[in-house]
Amino acid sequence: MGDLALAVVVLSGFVVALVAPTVTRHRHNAAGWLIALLPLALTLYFVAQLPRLARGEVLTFAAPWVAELGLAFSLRADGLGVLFALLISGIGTLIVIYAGGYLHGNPFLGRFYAWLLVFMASMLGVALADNLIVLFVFWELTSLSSYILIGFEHESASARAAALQAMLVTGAGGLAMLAGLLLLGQVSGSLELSALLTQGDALRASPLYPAALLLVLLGAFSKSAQFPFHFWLPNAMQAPTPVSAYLHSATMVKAGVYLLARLNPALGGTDLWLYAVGGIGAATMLLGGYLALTQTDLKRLLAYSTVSALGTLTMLIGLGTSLALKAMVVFVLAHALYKGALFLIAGAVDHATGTRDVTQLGGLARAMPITASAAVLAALAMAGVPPLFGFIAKELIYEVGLELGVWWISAIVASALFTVFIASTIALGVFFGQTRHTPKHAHEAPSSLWLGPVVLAGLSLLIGSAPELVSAILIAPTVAAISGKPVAVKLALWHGVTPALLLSLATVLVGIGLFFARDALRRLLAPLRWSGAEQTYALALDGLNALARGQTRVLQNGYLRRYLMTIVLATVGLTGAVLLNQPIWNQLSNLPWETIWQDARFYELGLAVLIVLATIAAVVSPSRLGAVAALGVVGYSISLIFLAFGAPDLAMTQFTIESLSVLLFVLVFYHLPRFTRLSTSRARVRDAVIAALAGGLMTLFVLLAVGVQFQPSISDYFLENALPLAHGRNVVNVILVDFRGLDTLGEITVLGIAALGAYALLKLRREKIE
Amino acid sequence: MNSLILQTAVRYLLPLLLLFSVFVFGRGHNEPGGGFVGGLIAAAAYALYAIAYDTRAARQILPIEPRLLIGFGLLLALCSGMLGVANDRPFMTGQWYAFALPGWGKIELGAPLFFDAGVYLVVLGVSLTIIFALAEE
Amino acid sequence: MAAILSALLILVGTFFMLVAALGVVRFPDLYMRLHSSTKSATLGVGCVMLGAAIHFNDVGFATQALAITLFLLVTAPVAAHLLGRAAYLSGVPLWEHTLSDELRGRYDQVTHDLASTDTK
Amino acid sequence: MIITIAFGLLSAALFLAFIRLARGPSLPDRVVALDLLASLSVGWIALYAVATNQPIFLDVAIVLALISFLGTVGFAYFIAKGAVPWQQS
Repeated sequence: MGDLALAVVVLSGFVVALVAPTVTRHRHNAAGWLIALLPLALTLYFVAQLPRLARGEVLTFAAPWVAELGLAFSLRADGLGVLFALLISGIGTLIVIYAGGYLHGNPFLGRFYAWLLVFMASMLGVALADNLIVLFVFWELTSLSSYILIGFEHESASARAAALQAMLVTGAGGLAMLAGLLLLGQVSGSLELSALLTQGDALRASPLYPAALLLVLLGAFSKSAQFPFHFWLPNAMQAPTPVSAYLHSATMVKAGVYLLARLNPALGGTDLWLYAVGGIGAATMLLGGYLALTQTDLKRLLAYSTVSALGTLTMLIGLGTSLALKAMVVFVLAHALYKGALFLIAGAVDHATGTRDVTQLGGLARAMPITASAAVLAALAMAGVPPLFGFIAKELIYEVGLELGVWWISAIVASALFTVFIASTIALGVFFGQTRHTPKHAHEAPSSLWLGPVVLAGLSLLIGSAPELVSAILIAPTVAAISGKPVAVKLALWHGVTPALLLSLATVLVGIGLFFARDALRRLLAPLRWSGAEQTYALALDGLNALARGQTRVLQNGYLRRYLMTIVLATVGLTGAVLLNQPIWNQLSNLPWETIWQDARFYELGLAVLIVLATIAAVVSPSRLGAVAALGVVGYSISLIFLAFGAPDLAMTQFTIESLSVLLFVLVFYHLPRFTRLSTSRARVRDAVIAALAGGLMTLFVLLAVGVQFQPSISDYFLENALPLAHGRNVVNVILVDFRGLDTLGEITVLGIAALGAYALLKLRREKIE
Repeated sequence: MNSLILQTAVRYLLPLLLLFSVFVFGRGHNEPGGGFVGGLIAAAAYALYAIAYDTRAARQILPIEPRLLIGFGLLLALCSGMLGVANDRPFMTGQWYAFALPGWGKIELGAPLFFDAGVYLVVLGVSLTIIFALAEE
Repeated sequence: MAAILSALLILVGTFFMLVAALGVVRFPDLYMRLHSSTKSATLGVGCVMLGAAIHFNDVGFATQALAITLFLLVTAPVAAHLLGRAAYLSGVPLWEHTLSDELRGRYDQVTHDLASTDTK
Repeated sequence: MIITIAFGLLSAALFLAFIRLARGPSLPDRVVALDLLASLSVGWIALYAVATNQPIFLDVAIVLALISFLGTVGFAYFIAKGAVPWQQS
């Protein structure tokens, strides 16, 4: 069983989510603080586990479910898992408190908390899952909760469209990822991550590796908004700010990065991994940063910079060197802290002034001192200025860049430039400079709104100035988990004057310079907007709708004849295709044709000819009832043939069915409108061809069936056991009622349903007439 | 149709047909016949009656609503299947009870017969539901 | 003796059936065909059934054969009557050389009463 | 021997009835042909029972004799309803 506590931790979010709406209804104001107790407790639990992890222990929990399929609800918390779990529950606590203030008075706050907790629990599930399928289920749950949270203001059409877009992109990616995970499970022989990670070489060598990798990457890239799937993240800013801060910057969008980090020991190290993950990561890093330059809305600005940060993380994992992995882990933590803080500040500013447009904001420091101080700290961390933790992260990234070569370092420096520009826009632009008129008079946000940013910015400062606090117990086990082997981690604020230090100093200065030339910059870059990815998404969606409309018009056009024709043609096509590549010709030829002719009595042949003639009469007859009469003849002749081959039961049933169907035909035709226009000759030819095809196929079937010999002849079994077992001499009825009773039960149920259906339709028709 | 000759003919034919249909159903286990044919013949009898008189009259001589017949038939078929389960044998295994009837000798009654009766009722119910619905106007 | 009788009966019966079919084909109008189809076919089947009963000389099967003949004797005329009446009322013409049509003008379709004298 | 002749006659009868059904100018003619075919089938079954010495087939004949009546009555009902005024097809 392992640590039951692990399972309780993961599933507690779902339980409390059920309770959240009622709690909010009774204690509206204190709800935020009350519900925040859960994530707080989870954070403390994870912090308490850190020493055990530092010693290399791993927490596990497994509840077997379907052993044959390798399905089990199994969790595993190692360094990487706990780091993310800490991020999720820690920031979760602050977000829940923040949401209490931000959405105060909103009637749907209870539902908001419920879905926020569902998200938190499923995100914990993703971080701690050991079984691939459990990981996938939680993965899809995060997409689902993100869909509902983005579309929280369901009245606004743009929120709904953004939610749908996010859902479709991440959902489709998730589907591809499932295929990839199953392939991995197939190749490695087990669905458990712990087992899978030991099969690295087998996986890398297998022919399925490229396919599995690309499929998994599809899932990871769509979730972590990598190029070309990045467009859904800025649109997801329609969501309330706590959601943007929590899901779309700190935790959910990092699920893809987490997955890549988790699979690195198994899949990493190959050229495909380097170019796909590293390349796409670098491209997203640059694209995100570049697109952020021209944004004026505070949250979209932060969203694009998050895209760029995610690109950096993906690139670092792609590079795969132990330094790069160390840099990645440090940057994950640093980014979560400062980006989370900045988003919350953006929310507070929006809450206080009523606008998020950077060009209309300025000089808010005097009105919102605490928020301003937290903003400055967070912006400095983002820009990578010592003694903030962000500086250490950037230093490491610069060292990785320098180590790898001019191309990588120039890309990193460029994106760092963009980041500094954004940081200064937020810190300097919004809070300093001359104050401008804003829709709502700016006032200091309530305590619940500035608590989050202050804590996060404070942590950034604390860890920055004393990195050894986290390096041993948190960073080291995580890097070990990612690289698959223990790695020594020594973080320090000061490395002496190194090229990385000079570079970062220069970047900060140039970045601030860029800020002061922001208006010129925006005018220059405005025409170079690029939204190709979003257009393709829109095109794909319209194409899908058009396809659906076209297909429905063709297949469901209301004509019964058309449905019948489609069914017959499909059957003939499919079975015909299968039959044609069977050796049917020699099967047919070695049928005992001579014996068939010998014992065929002339009156049976007479009947056969009668059937053919009657069918022709039925087809040719101008009046519908004439055709019914001809069909009657066919029915009677077939019944006689049944009799001639010794099946009295069947003959009896067929005769009765024949008469009843004649009666039904008569009654139906009595109600049907007079067909003024009989079908055109072209239609009759087409119908004749279709009928001939179907008839030919059926004849082929019958002939082939005659040829098939059932080795252990079932009929002997029935013949022998009819009397002793089932006390009946009429084997046909015994089979129907006793041996194959279940089938008959099914058949009569179907009959019953069909009758009810017919009755309902007829009743409906009569009401329409009255 | 208000043809007197047909109505008198049907008044005698109906009991004959019903008797014959139960007879065909009854011996279904050993000679040709069974629930399905029996049900159809009974349905034909009632249809004939509905044509000779009208559906309202036909509904009167039928003890219960045809749709309920379907329900009863299915229920009967299911219960006869459950008999097997009652004797902790798999579902649908035939259970046979032999007992002697004074004057007729030993006869055997079994679950499959009830199942067959269920089939009889369902087939009758199905045919009549559709025929009466069609012939209603 | 019995075998010969049953064979004879079967042959006669089949012959009458053939006559019935011939009549149905050859007769000029519907109403004559009804005669041939009903009477001659029933007679044919009756004979064959009798032949079969004798052939099997078993009481049970004899009653069955008899029952079939009885059923046919009951249902065939009623069917013929219905068909003829429906055809006449829906206007199927008689043979042009028909000598007399006693029903014309005496049956009021609406009130369904049959007058004994010509009402028109 | 007798049976073969009988079947020969019967098959001929079947075809003649079919000719009327195919040619029959009006619907009632076709119904007459169908009714005749039903009776001929009863004869056919009896003949077949005798030919194969299987009296069990007579049950089928009873069913057919009773039920074929329904088909003819159904058609007559339809024609009587005036739904199909006599048409020279």
